[in-house]
Parts: sequence; structure tokens; C-alpha cells
Amino acid sequence: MKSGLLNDFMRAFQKNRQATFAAAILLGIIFFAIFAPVFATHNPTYIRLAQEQIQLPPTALHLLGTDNLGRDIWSRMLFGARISLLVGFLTMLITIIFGVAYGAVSGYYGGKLDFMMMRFVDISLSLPTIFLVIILASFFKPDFFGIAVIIGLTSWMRTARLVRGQFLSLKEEEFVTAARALGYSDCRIIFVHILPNVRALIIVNATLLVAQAVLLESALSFLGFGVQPPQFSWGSMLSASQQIIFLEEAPWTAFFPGLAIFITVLCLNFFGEGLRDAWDPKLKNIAS
Amino acid sequence: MSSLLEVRNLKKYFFLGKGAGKEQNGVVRAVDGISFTVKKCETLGLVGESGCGKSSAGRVILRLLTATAGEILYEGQNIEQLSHRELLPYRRKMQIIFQDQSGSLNPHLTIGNALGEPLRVHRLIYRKEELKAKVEHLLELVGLSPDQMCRYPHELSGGQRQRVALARALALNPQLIVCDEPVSALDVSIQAQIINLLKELQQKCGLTYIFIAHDLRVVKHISDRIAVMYLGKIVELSSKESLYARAKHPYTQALLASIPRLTPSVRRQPLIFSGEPPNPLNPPAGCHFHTRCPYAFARCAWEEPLLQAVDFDHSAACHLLDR
Amino acid sequence: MVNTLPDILLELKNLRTKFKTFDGEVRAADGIDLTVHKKEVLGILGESGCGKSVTALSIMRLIPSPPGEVHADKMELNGVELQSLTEKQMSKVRGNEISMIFQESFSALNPTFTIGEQLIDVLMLHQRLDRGAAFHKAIEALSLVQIPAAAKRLSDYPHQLSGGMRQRVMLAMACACTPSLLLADEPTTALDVTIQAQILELLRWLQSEKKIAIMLITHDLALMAEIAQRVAVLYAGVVVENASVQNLFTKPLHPYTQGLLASLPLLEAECERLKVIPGGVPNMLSLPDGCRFHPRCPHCWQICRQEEPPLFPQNGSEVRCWLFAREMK
Amino acid sequence: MANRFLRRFATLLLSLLVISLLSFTLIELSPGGAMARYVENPKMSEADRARIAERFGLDKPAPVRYFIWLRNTLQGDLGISFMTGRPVLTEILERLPATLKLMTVSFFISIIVAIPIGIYSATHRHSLADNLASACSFLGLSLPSFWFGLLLIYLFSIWLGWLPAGGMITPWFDPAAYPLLIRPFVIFWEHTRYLLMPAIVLSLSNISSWSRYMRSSLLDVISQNYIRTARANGVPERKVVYKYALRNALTPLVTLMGLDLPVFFAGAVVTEQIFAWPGMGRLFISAAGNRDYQVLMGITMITAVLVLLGNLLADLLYSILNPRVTYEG
Repeated sequence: MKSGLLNDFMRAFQKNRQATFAAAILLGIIFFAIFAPVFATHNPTYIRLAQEQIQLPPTALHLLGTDNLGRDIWSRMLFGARISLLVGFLTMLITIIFGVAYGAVSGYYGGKLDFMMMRFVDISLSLPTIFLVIILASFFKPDFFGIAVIIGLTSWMRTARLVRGQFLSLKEEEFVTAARALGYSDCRIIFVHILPNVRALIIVNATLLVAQAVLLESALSFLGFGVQPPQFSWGSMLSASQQIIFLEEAPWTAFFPGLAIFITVLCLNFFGEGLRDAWDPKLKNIAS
Repeated sequence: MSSLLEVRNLKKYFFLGKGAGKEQNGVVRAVDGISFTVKKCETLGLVGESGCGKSSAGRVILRLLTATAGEILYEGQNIEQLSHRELLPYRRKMQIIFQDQSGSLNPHLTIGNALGEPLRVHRLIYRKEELKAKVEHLLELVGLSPDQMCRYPHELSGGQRQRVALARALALNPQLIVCDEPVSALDVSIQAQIINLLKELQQKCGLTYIFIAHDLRVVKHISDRIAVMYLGKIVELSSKESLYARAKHPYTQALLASIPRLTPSVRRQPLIFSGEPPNPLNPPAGCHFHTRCPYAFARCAWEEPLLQAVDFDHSAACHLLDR
Repeated sequence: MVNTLPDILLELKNLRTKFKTFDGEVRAADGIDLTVHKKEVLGILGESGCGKSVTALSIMRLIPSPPGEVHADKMELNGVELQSLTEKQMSKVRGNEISMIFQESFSALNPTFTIGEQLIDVLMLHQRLDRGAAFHKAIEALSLVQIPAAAKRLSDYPHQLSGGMRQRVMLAMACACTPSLLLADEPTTALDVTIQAQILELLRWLQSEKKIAIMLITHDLALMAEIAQRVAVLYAGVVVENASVQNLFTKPLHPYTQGLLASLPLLEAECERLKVIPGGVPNMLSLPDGCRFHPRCPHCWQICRQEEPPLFPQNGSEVRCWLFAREMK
Repeated sequence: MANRFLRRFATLLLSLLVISLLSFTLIELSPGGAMARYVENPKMSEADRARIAERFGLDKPAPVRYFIWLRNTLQGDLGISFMTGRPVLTEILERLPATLKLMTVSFFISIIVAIPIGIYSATHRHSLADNLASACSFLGLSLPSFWFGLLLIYLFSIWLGWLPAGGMITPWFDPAAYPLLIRPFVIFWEHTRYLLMPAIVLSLSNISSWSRYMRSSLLDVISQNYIRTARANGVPERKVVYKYALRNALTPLVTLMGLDLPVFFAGAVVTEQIFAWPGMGRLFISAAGNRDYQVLMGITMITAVLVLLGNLLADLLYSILNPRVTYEG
């Protein structure tokens, strides 16, 4: 990013107050996740099964109350944030790396190769991601890293398609033809000439991917196929509330982790939207 | 003057649709067996209406598109068959500039980088200062000031961008430049600047141009010889003077008659054809032009006319010439 | 002056059209005065960004707002002030009394409706015809613009037609109700020369036979010579010269007009170098002080840098240049 | 056209084959493979496992088993469930209607809500309602559906006690107990009160994304040149939006709906789990919990068939809406 473009971008981004606000909240959440041990009031995995310890409503001692096993919800939320965010970020990385590479090759070379590669994407896209993820998760019983890999490997298709579309149209641009006339190698054209023009789109897509990954991971953990104890994420904290009885007796056990997911995803979406508007209003329809 | 480039029976077909059974979806014969030579330091104009294949021809010659058939001889060497690696030295000798000056420069590269890159990639210059000096020299050559170096393409005007594109083409010291409608997207007052610049550079650097355009005024001004294309074929090939004074092919005559004149008092009676250019997917048999030609006779509908010499350095493809 | 003639069709006084953009306010039209007489062809000549299309869209009241804003001291069509009409009244004027055709014939027709549907819609709207009558009128309209086998073409979609045909269809839609004024925005620019000649012929015919006044907007000088009776030359949002076509081509007054004419390669004569107007079209965000043309002008003197010239009358023409103020004194 | 759909159908079959191969391989590659359910069971001896493997034909090499599975599937036999010992197809067909009921209702709710919101937002850009709609759609896209479901259950079932927390119908519900006159209403309400919350939860993300898409798509179309032409020809604004623009704006939405189908199914899985809706998704979850691979394979295949048929339908609709579809696909 060169200074001229960066300035334009920052100017546009700062005009968007929602996005700036969202970015600030996100930074706050990340800060709390990193320094979880500092802010935690209890051991997040310590179980107290005495009747007067479980399902306590929020008090000064237990800021957000305790869950059905007597664990402190506030402390669990802090540590759960680490897993939730980490999975989101890792998934995004995997998706972007794989999706961009796949899309770039398919779009740049075109022809029969592109046809075959895109058929495969179409086929993969016609299966609900959650099916594959659940099948894999139920057989492999992965840790959080495994979850990230599984989600990443089942959600790169849209990114690939997006990047491919951009490559397909950009390679027809005359600056690419000029680059070929100047005898540049394919590798150079892809990375130096085309990729920077897709960069904005990829970054926006990456932000939205983190949001989607956080949502998917929490849904998976909620259903019991995500991270397994003793590891836990925001999603798995809600898991017990599937039983109506727990929801009835202690709604706060479900309320706070869900709220955390909601706010994080919301901020990520606003942030991504802000990036998109700041970079190029023309991208509006295609980056999701 | 010796010939620099010779094109023999060059063809470029586009197959529509994808997957199996391509042919049934149709073939566009964008370039359908054209032959010509370009001499050193001359300008060959390539004119025709949109879709006549002039742009494709330009790109096939530079091997930016793969030819369906034919030979491209550059200084006697057939470059059609060369591999990617073998082609590299020829890439330096032949360059292209485009119509759309905003699309022909990478929006993410500064002018300095865009001009320096070819030199670095071809390992012509390694040292930083030397590179900078060379880029400055290139900018001056096309009439831009060296402080434009750190600018991005979107910060320049259309005319300036076209100058940069030209400078980039010149970076590798080419002999041949294909100019694909280089001025048609520019404002009238800027067009003249670029045309003058092209002429100046031709003399200064000993360049050879293939000048693709649809504007017959501009082509007349800049070219030495002109090839007129219609639906993938050359219908007339001639020196400029001869073509504008004594056009032989009815299509050329029509083109010339269609140019609006600059004299309002003379209301010309233009030679207007009722028809439109035929669908390139399904061109008429025989002479492609016979459906619009006012002089067409029976033979035109079934026999394709061949390019034949009518004068010194003037040939045309029309059956009328036999009558 | 010309304004006093009785057959004034459109009178435009001090048109100012502004656009609010991210980088500031762009005054695309900055005080444009125009008069169109009945049955004449007025050419509007100018380079990209000089405000010629904006002027036409402002008259049609088709400038999107925001970001656009249109003000004029006077914008009268047949004595009716267009700015005072409600949106509903205005949509009756459009297509009926003024209509407009555009350069991009491909994107200017709706791709999901047949041209018949689009044409019949316009006819039913303005002429209160029933479907059957509108259908026959549509065929008539298409034959009017010399489309062969008009009845068959009605069921075609725009993408099935060639560029020239689409431009004819647009003309048919615009002229179906025989408006008194047709705004033609670069109608032939995207077309091939041979087709261009056909469309020009058609426009000429519409003007002479159907008595439709045409305001032809173009950057192509030669086109003006072909068809226009009077020409207004626009530069950076203002009219710099207003002249009959004869005067414009034989004795151009404004240095800009002179420069434009000189920079065209001639078919009739040979020359090694073309004459050139130095520099480029000014950025509309930061216009030069004084005369807008002065940085490129070979005759620039002190006052040109400081004060913007008004339009000076000169031999039946009008010209916005201080050179002619001297001659007046 | 017919040719095009024949081709599409062939691709559909090919896709199904690839999907089956893919999911089979996935399960095969995972630890324990098809026998995963029994591998971790300490009470079982090696001999027990071997016997089970033999009974289900799991002792044969994987490729052979795939072909056996394929042959059986083509004959309509999806195998036997490990959990219940009943044929997988029977299990699925028992559950499928519930899922389809939920999804259909939710689909129509989404369309009925999303499209008008999108149209209103686009035609009243930056109005209060538009901003509100856009904010709501953002919230909707970010809301975890399971959490939203739990909130609804807490609010309407536990706190207010208005709606049942889960299930599809009261087991002892007997319409015959009500007078004939009000019976249809009673039946309708009985179904509605169970359906309401799950359908709303499932519709949420669709409404959010479709209304936003509709808005931007319509805005996109309205800025096109052909809309300007329609206005220039005097077509009134209402007609411009509802006749000329809407059809073009709906076309990409149809494609989006087709593409969203897998997401829709995924949403159904979660929703069914929250509201104890006795559908295919719930079966899938319990099968996954028990690693009942025959059922998992079966449901995956059935879903794939439904999704692909849905895409085919979207494609058909698309080509009806858009006359420019040619043979590319």
C-alpha cells in the first residue's frame, strides 16, 4: 500500500463512524482475550458441584454468574474468546490461502483447466458446509486447530470463485496484455500485476470470512461437534442450554456467551463493510 | 527499405462455446488468411469497421493470441513456432500500445515502476541510479517531466497516460510497435499531440508502426501504406496516395465517401449502403462484401475474389477488376 | 439578437449544474445560455467533461439528485418553464415534446423486454392508444427509421440487433410521438463510419420532413459541418463560441475553436505536423482563474488571467474572449 | 433450451456421483472408518467387531464396498441404520416431510418479507426506513441462529408461555374434538404455533441477505442507461421501477437463492436441533453423534439431490426472466 492510496483509504474509512467504532470494539475484545488470565476472577475449568455453587445469577463474586457445573461464566468467556477468535482467524487464513491460489490459477489459465476446476467448486458448493464439517468433526474428534482446518477446507470455494471471477476479467485488461507483450512470466503477471488489484477484495472477504468462521464454529460447538472439553469456546458454553430445563433455570448461562458471539460477528461485519466502502464502492455486490 | 515483418496467410479463428462440440456453436473467422509485409521504418495502417479483425491481427502478430494458421516472419525468422523462451528476445523488439489508456497501465504501479519494470525483468539494467536515469530519459522522450515518476496512473490525464504507455513500450528499444487505436479514446485537442509525438519518435528512434484505427483522417495522416480489412480479409492494400486518390474496392470507396467533410457549404451526396455488416458468425459466401455492394454481380456471390495487383504497390480483391 | 426571433423553441439562460463529489463540488455546467429555434439543428461541440451531456440531461431533468443540483434562470420550452413542472407533468413532456437519444445503444435499451414491448409502452403512454393501435403505430415508427421488416423486428430483444439497428430503435422510440425537440447525445460515436452516415441521413430527414428540431451533442467537428445550422462550442462548462456553421468553419473566432479546427488532419491536404493546442482539458475541480482557456491560449494577455470574459457579439456570432472586447471599443 | 437442460441434467448426475465418492472417501479416511462407532467400545471384543463387520459387509475392501453401495443406492436401498437397525431410506422419508414443511414456509416468509423491504429501501435510499432496514439486516446477518432461537424460546415459551418450545404438533391433538365451523382455524393455529418460531429463526439470515441484495441489485439496475432511456421517453417513475427495473433486479436474486440453498439446509439443521423439530437435520445430528455412517451418507445424498434440483429450478427461472441466456452454462 503506497502512501497516496493509503491516505485516500484512511480518509474514507474514518468517515465511516460505525466501522471505526466496530474496529475499536474488536480491538477491545482481542485485548481481553490476550490478557484473559489477568482479568479472569476464577479458574475457568474448575467445577463446583455443590448445590449452592451451580447456576448462580450474576453477583459481585461471579460477575456473570456460574453455569450448571458451577464454573465462573465471566472467566470462561475470557478464555473462550481465545478459542473462538483463534479458530476464526486460522480458518480465514486457510480459506484465503487455498481459495486465492485456486481461484487465481483457475481464472488466469482459463480454458479447460478452469472448466474442470470450477465444476469441482460447483459440486463442493452444492453440499451444505455444515454437513461435511459435522461428519468430519464427529469422526475425527479434533481440537480447536483441527476445527479450523476442517472449516477452512470446507469453505474456500466461495473465495476461490470470487478471486477467479476477478482474475478472469482482469486478465483481459490491457495492462495485462501489455505485460505479456513485455515478456513477463506468468508468475510475475499473477503476483505483481493482477493480485494487487484484487487485494482490496481479498481483505474485505477475509474480514467477512472471520465473521462466518466464528459463527460456524460456535454453531458447531453448540451442537457438540466443535471443540471438545476441556477446551471450550463461546459456542460450547451455550451447549447445555439446548436442554430447556437449563435455559429455564439459568438463562444467563446462554445469554452472555451468545451476546459475545453476536457482538464480535457484528463488529467484524461492520468492519468489513467499512473496508469495502472505503476502498471501492463498486465492490459492494461482489465481496460477500 | 527492406522488410521487417512479413505475414503469410495468417488466420485466427475463435470458437464459440466451451467443452465438447465447439464447432457446432460457431466459428468466428476474425482473421482469415491475411498476408502483407511491413518495411523498416514505415507505418502500415490497418483500417476497417469494428469486428473486422484488425485488432486480433495486431495481437496475433505479437503472439498475444495464438494463430490458427499461418506464418509470421520477423526479419526472416518465423516466430509463430517459437517457444515461450525462444520468443523472449523478440518480445523486446515488438511492442504494443492500446486504445484504452486507463486500462493499459496497472493502477497499482507508479509511473516510475511501470517504466522501470521491463528493464529489470529483461535484466538490461541492474543499478538503481542507472535505472532512474533511464526512466527519466524515457519520460522526457515522450514529453513528460521526470517528477511524474512517483505518480499513479489515475493522477494523470488521458493524454499523459497514453504518453506513459508509449514510454513503456519504448523502454526495451523496440523496432516495431503495434498501435491499436492509440488516439480514438482521446479528446480531439489531445489526439493531435499524440499523433505528432508518434511521428517524432518514429524519426528519432527509427520505429516501424502497424497503426490500427478506424478513423480514416488519422490513418491518412500517419501511414505510408494502408491495408483495408473487411470481415477478416484484406480487401485492399495500397500506398496511401494511391488509396485515397484511386480506391479500387467498392468497400474502400464507401468508407472514404462516408467520412464527414469539414466544409459545411458542400453538402455531399454520400454513397450510403442500405445494409449493415453481416454477422461474422455467418459471413456471406463468395465475396463477403457482395451483400452490400452496389456493383455486385453473379460471380461475386459464389467466388471469392483474390488480392491482385492493380498498380504499383496497390492491390485489391474485387471481381470488378477483371471486367 | 437572435433571441428576439419569434420561433424560439427552447430558451436556456444561465444553466448551472453542480455535482457534489467526494473531492469537492464539480460545476459541470457553469452558466450556459442556449437557444434552440424551431426546426433547426443546433450543434453542441465540446471535448469530454465540458458539460455538454450534462446540459442535455439538465434540460430533460434527468440529473440524479443527489449528487446533482440544477439551477437555471430560465429553461423554457415553447414558453413553458420546465423547472416549475411537477415530476408527473415533466414525464408527460419527456418523450412527447422533448426526447433524447444516447451514445451507448447497447446499454440504453432494456435487455429483458422486446423492442416491441418498449416501443408500444411509450406509445400507449403518450398517445392513449389501445394495444392494437399502439402495435400498428409501433410498426409505423420502426419503418419511419427505415428498419426493414419492421413487424418482425418488434419481437426481437435488443441483443439480437446490431449497433446501428439499436440506434434506429432508440430513434424510433424517441420520435414516435413526433416531439418538437430531439436531444441527440453523441448518437453516432459508437458506430462504424458507414453506419454513421446512415444515421446522419436519418437525422437530417427527421429534421427536414418531420420538422423536429435537433440538438446534436458531439465532439466530432466534422459531424457539425455535415448537419448543424448553428453551433455552440463548450469549454469547461461554459459556451465559448456561438456561431452559424458557416462562420464557425470559415472564420472561427475563439482561440480554442481555431485550435480545434487546426488540429484535425485534413483529407484534402498533406502536412507533416499537426497544429496542436498545448496542455490538456482543465480539471473541473480546480478551474483556472479568469478565462478558463487562458493556460492553453496562444493569445493570452493580462486580463485573461484575472477576469472571465463575457460573450461578445462579433459579426453575427458570439465569442467569450477578451480579444474581441478590444475590437468593440 | 431443451438441449441446455438435458446437459444440465447430465451434469447433475455426474455431480451426485462425485459427491457420493467424496463423502464415502471422507468417512473411509477418518479414524475407525465406517466401524468408528464400535472401535472405541471397550466392551466389544475383536471377534464381535469382526462379526459386525461381516454382517454389514464392512470386511470387504473399500472400492468394492463403494460399488456395492452405489448399486444398492441406484436400486433405492440406502442401507441399514446402525442405531435403529431400520432401512435408512425409511428413516429419512419419515423425517423429510417435516424438514420440507419448515423450509418451504420459511422460504416463502423470506421472499414475502425480503423483496418488499429491498424495493422500498432502494426507492427511498437513505430514508429513515432504509437505514433502519439496513441496520436490521446487519443485525440479522450477525445473529447466531441458535442463540436467537434460545432467546425466542425463553421469551415466548418460558416467560410468556405463548408458544411451545419444541416439537411439531401436540401428540394428542385431535381436530375432531372441535366444532366443524372453527376446525380449519384450530388446525391452522395448531400448526402455526409450532412452526412460528423455527420458521422465523430459519428465515432470519435469508431475509437479511436477500433484502440487502435486492436493494443493491435494484439500485444497480436503476442506474443503468436503459432506465435513463425509459425516463427520457417519459415513462413515469412507478412504472420505471416496477416494470422496467424490477425484472432485471430479480434475475440475480434468483441465482443467489439457488446458491444459498446449501446454506439454507445448514440453517435447517441447527434450527431443527434447537426446536426439537423432528426433521432430517435432527436425524443427521443424532446419526453424527452415533457415527452412523449409513444414515450420514444417506442424508448427504438426499440433500445433494434436493440442492441440485433446486439449482436446476433456479436456473430455469433465471432463463425465463432473462432472455439473453444462450447456450453457455
